[in-house]
Amino acid sequence: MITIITNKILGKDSTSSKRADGRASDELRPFKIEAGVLERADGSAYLELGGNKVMVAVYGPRELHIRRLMQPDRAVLRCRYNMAPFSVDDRKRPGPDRRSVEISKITSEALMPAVFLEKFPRSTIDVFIEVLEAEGGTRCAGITAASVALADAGVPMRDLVVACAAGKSEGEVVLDLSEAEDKDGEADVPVAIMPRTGEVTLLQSDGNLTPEEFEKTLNLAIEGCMKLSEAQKEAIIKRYGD
Amino acid sequence: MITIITNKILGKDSTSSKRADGRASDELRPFKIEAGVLERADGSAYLELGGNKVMVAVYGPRELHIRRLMQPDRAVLRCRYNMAPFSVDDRKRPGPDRRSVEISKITSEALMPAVFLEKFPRSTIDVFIEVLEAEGGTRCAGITAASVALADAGVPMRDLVVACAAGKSEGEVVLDLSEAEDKDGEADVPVAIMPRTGEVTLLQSDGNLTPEEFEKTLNLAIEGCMKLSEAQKEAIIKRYGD
Amino acid sequence: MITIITNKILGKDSTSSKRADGRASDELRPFKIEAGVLERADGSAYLELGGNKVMVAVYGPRELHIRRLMQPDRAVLRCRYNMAPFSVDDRKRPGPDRRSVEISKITSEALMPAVFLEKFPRSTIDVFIEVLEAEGGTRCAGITAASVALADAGVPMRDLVVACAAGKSEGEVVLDLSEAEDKDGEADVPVAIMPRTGEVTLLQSDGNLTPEEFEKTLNLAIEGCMKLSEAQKEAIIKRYGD
Amino acid sequence: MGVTIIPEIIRESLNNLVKNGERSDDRSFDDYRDIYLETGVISKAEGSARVKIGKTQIMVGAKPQIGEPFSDTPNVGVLMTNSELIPMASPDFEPGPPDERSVELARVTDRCMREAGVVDLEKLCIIEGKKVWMIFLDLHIIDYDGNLMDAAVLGSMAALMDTKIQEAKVVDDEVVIDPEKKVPLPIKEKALMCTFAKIGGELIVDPSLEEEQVMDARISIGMRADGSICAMQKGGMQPLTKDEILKAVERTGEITKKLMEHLPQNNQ
Amino acid sequence: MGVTIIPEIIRESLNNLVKNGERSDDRSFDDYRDIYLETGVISKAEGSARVKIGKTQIMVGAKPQIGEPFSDTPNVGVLMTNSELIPMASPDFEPGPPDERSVELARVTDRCMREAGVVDLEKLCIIEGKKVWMIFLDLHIIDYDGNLMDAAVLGSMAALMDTKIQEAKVVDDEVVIDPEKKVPLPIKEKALMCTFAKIGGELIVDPSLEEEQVMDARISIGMRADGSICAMQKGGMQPLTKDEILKAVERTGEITKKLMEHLPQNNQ
Amino acid sequence: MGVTIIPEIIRESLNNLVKNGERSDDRSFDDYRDIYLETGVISKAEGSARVKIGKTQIMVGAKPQIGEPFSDTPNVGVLMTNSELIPMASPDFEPGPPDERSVELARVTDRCMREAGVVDLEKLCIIEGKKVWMIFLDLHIIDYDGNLMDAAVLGSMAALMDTKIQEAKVVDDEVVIDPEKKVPLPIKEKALMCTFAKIGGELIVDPSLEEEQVMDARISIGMRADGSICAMQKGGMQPLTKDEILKAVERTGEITKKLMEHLPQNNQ
Repeated sequence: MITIITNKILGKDSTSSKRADGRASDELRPFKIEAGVLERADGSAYLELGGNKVMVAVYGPRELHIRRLMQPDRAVLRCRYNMAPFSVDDRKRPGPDRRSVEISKITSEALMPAVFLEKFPRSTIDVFIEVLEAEGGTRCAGITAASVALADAGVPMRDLVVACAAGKSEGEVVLDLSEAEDKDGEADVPVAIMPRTGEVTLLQSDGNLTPEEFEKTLNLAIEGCMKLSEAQKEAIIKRYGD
Repeated sequence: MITIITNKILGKDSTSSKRADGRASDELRPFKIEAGVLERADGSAYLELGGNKVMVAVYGPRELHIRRLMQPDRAVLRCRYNMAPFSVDDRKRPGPDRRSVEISKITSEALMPAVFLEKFPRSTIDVFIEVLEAEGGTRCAGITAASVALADAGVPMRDLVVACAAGKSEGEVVLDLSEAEDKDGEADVPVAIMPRTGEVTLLQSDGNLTPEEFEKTLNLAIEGCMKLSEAQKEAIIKRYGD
Repeated sequence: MITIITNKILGKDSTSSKRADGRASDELRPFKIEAGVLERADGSAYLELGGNKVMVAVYGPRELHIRRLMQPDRAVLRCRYNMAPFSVDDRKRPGPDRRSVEISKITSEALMPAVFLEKFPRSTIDVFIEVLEAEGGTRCAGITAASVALADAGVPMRDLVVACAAGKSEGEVVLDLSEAEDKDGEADVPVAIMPRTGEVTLLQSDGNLTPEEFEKTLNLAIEGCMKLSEAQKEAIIKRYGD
Repeated sequence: MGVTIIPEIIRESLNNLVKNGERSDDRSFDDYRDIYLETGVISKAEGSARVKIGKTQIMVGAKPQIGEPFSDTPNVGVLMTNSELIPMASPDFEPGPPDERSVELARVTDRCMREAGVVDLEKLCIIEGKKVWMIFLDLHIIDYDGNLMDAAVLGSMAALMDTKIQEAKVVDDEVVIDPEKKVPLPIKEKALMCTFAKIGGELIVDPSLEEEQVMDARISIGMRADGSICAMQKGGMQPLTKDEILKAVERTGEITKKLMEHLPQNNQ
Repeated sequence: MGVTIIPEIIRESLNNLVKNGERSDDRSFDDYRDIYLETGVISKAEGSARVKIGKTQIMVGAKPQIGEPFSDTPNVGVLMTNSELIPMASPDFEPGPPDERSVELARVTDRCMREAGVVDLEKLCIIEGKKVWMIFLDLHIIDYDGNLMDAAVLGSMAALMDTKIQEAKVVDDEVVIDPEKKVPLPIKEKALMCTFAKIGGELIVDPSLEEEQVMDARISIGMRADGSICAMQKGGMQPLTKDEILKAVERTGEITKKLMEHLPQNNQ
Repeated sequence: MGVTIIPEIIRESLNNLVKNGERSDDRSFDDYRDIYLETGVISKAEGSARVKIGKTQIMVGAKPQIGEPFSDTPNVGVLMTNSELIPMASPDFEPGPPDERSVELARVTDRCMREAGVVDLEKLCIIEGKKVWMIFLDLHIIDYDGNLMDAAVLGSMAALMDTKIQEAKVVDDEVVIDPEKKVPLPIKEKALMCTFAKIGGELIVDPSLEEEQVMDARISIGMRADGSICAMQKGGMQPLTKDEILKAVERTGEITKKLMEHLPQNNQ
């Protein structure tokens, strides 16, 4: 019932300059994705990427009780990104802070374009992202896992949104910054795409990049997305057979 | 209109070892119970037990405005246990804390079995317990007073729930721990019963007891309940005549 | 569209003792009032008085969504007095504090008598007062500006409520205390009136005054109100022509 | 907080009574309801009072605490007044943080005490700029039948007069508390509050809840023993004339004198 | 939190099963569901555990922090337990501050650990009256299928046994931390909790969510390895008899012994 | 915050306009609405600006305060950005703590200023590890007609350039402030933001509220005077293509250059 996909064979064709953790500049950290890991949720997924551990539960489409949020012609997609108190070095106080409020908002916008919301007017689809351990790149990890959880819940979608960051560290454009690279790095660009069309559903940039560097970074992030996309699909296939 | 019951004659047959305040091990602190002490409330009661001063108001059965709390087949019984800022040595900040949230919950569960909730579907009965001064044992004092206030409000009940704690202090099982005894004591066991059947509606244990000690403590607490039960009934009789 | 009224000619007939800022005892600080300064609001006004800068927006009469506030026979008039974080020497933390809650309440009561609330049952008129810079006397400045904003919104009114404080500083009864005078002063008496009848809709007194001093202070505050009242009317006339 | 709808017939009846010089409980316009005042009612509070005006009942507790002075008044202690309209007191009060009525009650009480100079706050300074006594005054409204303002000020005044604080000495720049030695809070002035409701064109003192619910306006006047006005607060949805205000001030002088008799003689 | 309405037919069916000595998942009255326990699951937490009892799943993390002791226990460290019924775990849980169920869970777990003396808190004192270790124990409920109490205590016990803290030395009255040297948290006792639901007149251990929803009452008993009772909490809308309580205590002795086998052998 | 329903007919009309190369207010795709910028508007704020883009209006105030640095950057001052979508600005804004739109606005503005290195934060260190200047930047939105992001960054940039802080010296390890001597905040870089809305398949700059309400997606690009990208944030319910993003970056270079002309020439 629980499927595990690892990427031991990924990154093998990269021989460019090494990073602190020995990765090539276009190499993802080791990862695995599992679908259907929780019992109560309508859909769920678990993702590990480097030191990140992210659990996602999906409930819905279900009735929306808060009338003022209701949309007459489509479902509302609500995301809640939350960090467990023990997920970071210094214990995080429970409850939403400004960072998690912003990430919840952009996560919701990143997933929305792929979901057939118009099929479920006046209802809600709730995505709960719990970061159990954080090591850089949790917002992308959350989005990637959330797509799998949405699929696991049987929510009809145009595509499986997938997210990955690229950035600039020690003067070089690199894929999937680790926590250490992000902290000392020059820039971080989280990107989410719908892989079928390549369209971008999440894009942020934090740090300084020339337009040329930005283009390179964006391209690299999209490459990373494409790799993770394969693993997403395998996780779903393993869960439901083909 | 206001009745005062004291227990000067209680505890007279106890000659066992003395405690810091001179009580026998099975002796309650001095207490008094009054019914009908407030004007606006539908029912009310005031209880002093040692240094504890507890006021209770009951409103209801009345309309419940919060739809999601409504029960189609019975009334909801809501309790709010609250300490006045001046009731303790170090001023308590106003508003609920975790302790009062838990006590409110178990107080509500302690009273519910005795109330004919099924007679008032879709409505609420609200019990407001205000600790004006605290000296150990306020949760039991609150429950005991709340029953009298419910009766004063004319709420139909199977029985008058009554509560009392026993515990272990300086190696001995004793009744109704004072604040000082509770602080240095080995265990505290608050108990509420319905005296007609002896059934237990509240039970907590905090501290270490062998199963034998626990049984002795439980029995002693129930004895204490029975003594207080008489005073409850007298308070109501004095208020309404017989 | 935006009209500016200044009081350069006011206070000219006062030759009594000078104050720290050179004003006569019955002299207002320089002021200007503008109507119709915001685009989105149904009505708005801007007022400067000495170092005070106050902006007011009015929305309504509009539908009231909070059922329990609804009045079957009249509109509700809700005021929110708020200070911008940068309006005072030490940055003010955003959000309501006890002072602004009280001022919001009495501002609402000061304006209500003048508004034909009974014409708009079950609806709300919302008055938002933002203190952009504070230099003593902001509650009166807010009320004076709010009346102009209500008129600008076309809310039907019996009269234009106007407010001004007088007080006691260095033993003398003076009009319109500045921040410095208020801080070291002996008393401050904010007053709002409906100028047509002279009736008082807001009255507070803070400090010690003999009954005689109080009467003198009240009279002086009412005089100040009458001066400001002229400027209110001119602001509205300039906005809408006559 | 719910909105209480008063039937028009009650409004009319109370207005007519007043127009005929009467009140529903047979009081004259300048009469308070029965006043009950007891101090020292809470042993754990350094000062306390239970006050009843008619069926309105408030418990007041004073608790001192050592803290830092405000930076602009480094040698002055602090008086903090807080009020809770707890849901016990009325079917209309709800649990939660203080609402605007509760905030107004606490702030008017606080201003009345502070501006009158009731407590000699300079004597509460322990180390200038660093340590002062802060007195927390908590108003716990347990039965609400109108005129909370006057009851709150009366109870606060009595609780402050009842308050004893520990002697704090400074030894080597450290504060040393002697829990055995307690001294009365330094009381410098006495002040009380007198509230009028405007009904049927008249001002009547100490409005009951019923009267408050139909009143056009309210005026509360804080007055010191020496007859000076230390606080004032108008309330309600209708205006008052200047004459009404000045007459209320005048009447307050007489009424407050009688009200003062309810206070304990002195604080020892 | 929404109110879940249980059809009368399910209630009746589960009651009848128990009356016939059966349960819907074929367990005996004293059987736990499958238990899965893994420690060290969160690298960034100094101690952690993932516990499953049947389909109920909790992540527990322990994080030490240096802080001030409580003034009445100046030479004793602090254990703080917090619980979050996050909306991931159940369609009935909602975002927001902990509700009363969550508070009860945290407080009962906390009492059970503290009163049993699981952690030798005196060894967590660094400088008397000034610096002690505070251990924050966070219960993250991610899948809710009944009996959170026993899962919370089991997971907490395991997480505490898994916890390593840095060595803190005092040099010239300053605390110096050696991040390289980590020592296990001083574990003095072992305690677990055993919860019974009353259904059909019987007490059955480890109620599933379905059973919890129809139970009349609940009793949770915390017990140390030496058989002494360190915590107890009754819940639910119906009473228990004294006999039922005493029998539950008796059965807890046996059941806890077996439950203890799930704990790691020792904390190294 | 309420949900505003836009009639389908408006959506269609605005889309068709853009498809024909037009906008409802006759601007070209790369045109801003009229921009008004004034600094020094609040005397009590150490730096302030009033900015209008069309009918959108924001007041920005900067207030310095001495505080402790973050433990991981002990020799660096702090810039804190806060935003309030006060109900004055729009019938859709409600009182209360900042909602997600407000938080996003503050955080994007903050990142744009911080990552661009607008303020030389190292010069704001007073005593390493102990005392630094913290600059509180407060965005007070008073009239909302679309494109808050660009207005917020423009106003923030201007307010920071307007800011003067007191000279802080260290004498005997104590911070001494000279309230007479004020020095301009050390400004190292200039950065602005340029926001595009995607409507009718095209990207148009500086969307009005009307345009925002019908847009498919939004992209905001922060750029320094040297043309480097310091911040970016996509928004909206629809995706963007890579080409659209890269073209937006290209156009931002040109547009920002013109936008920079609105800033004061130098700060002091």
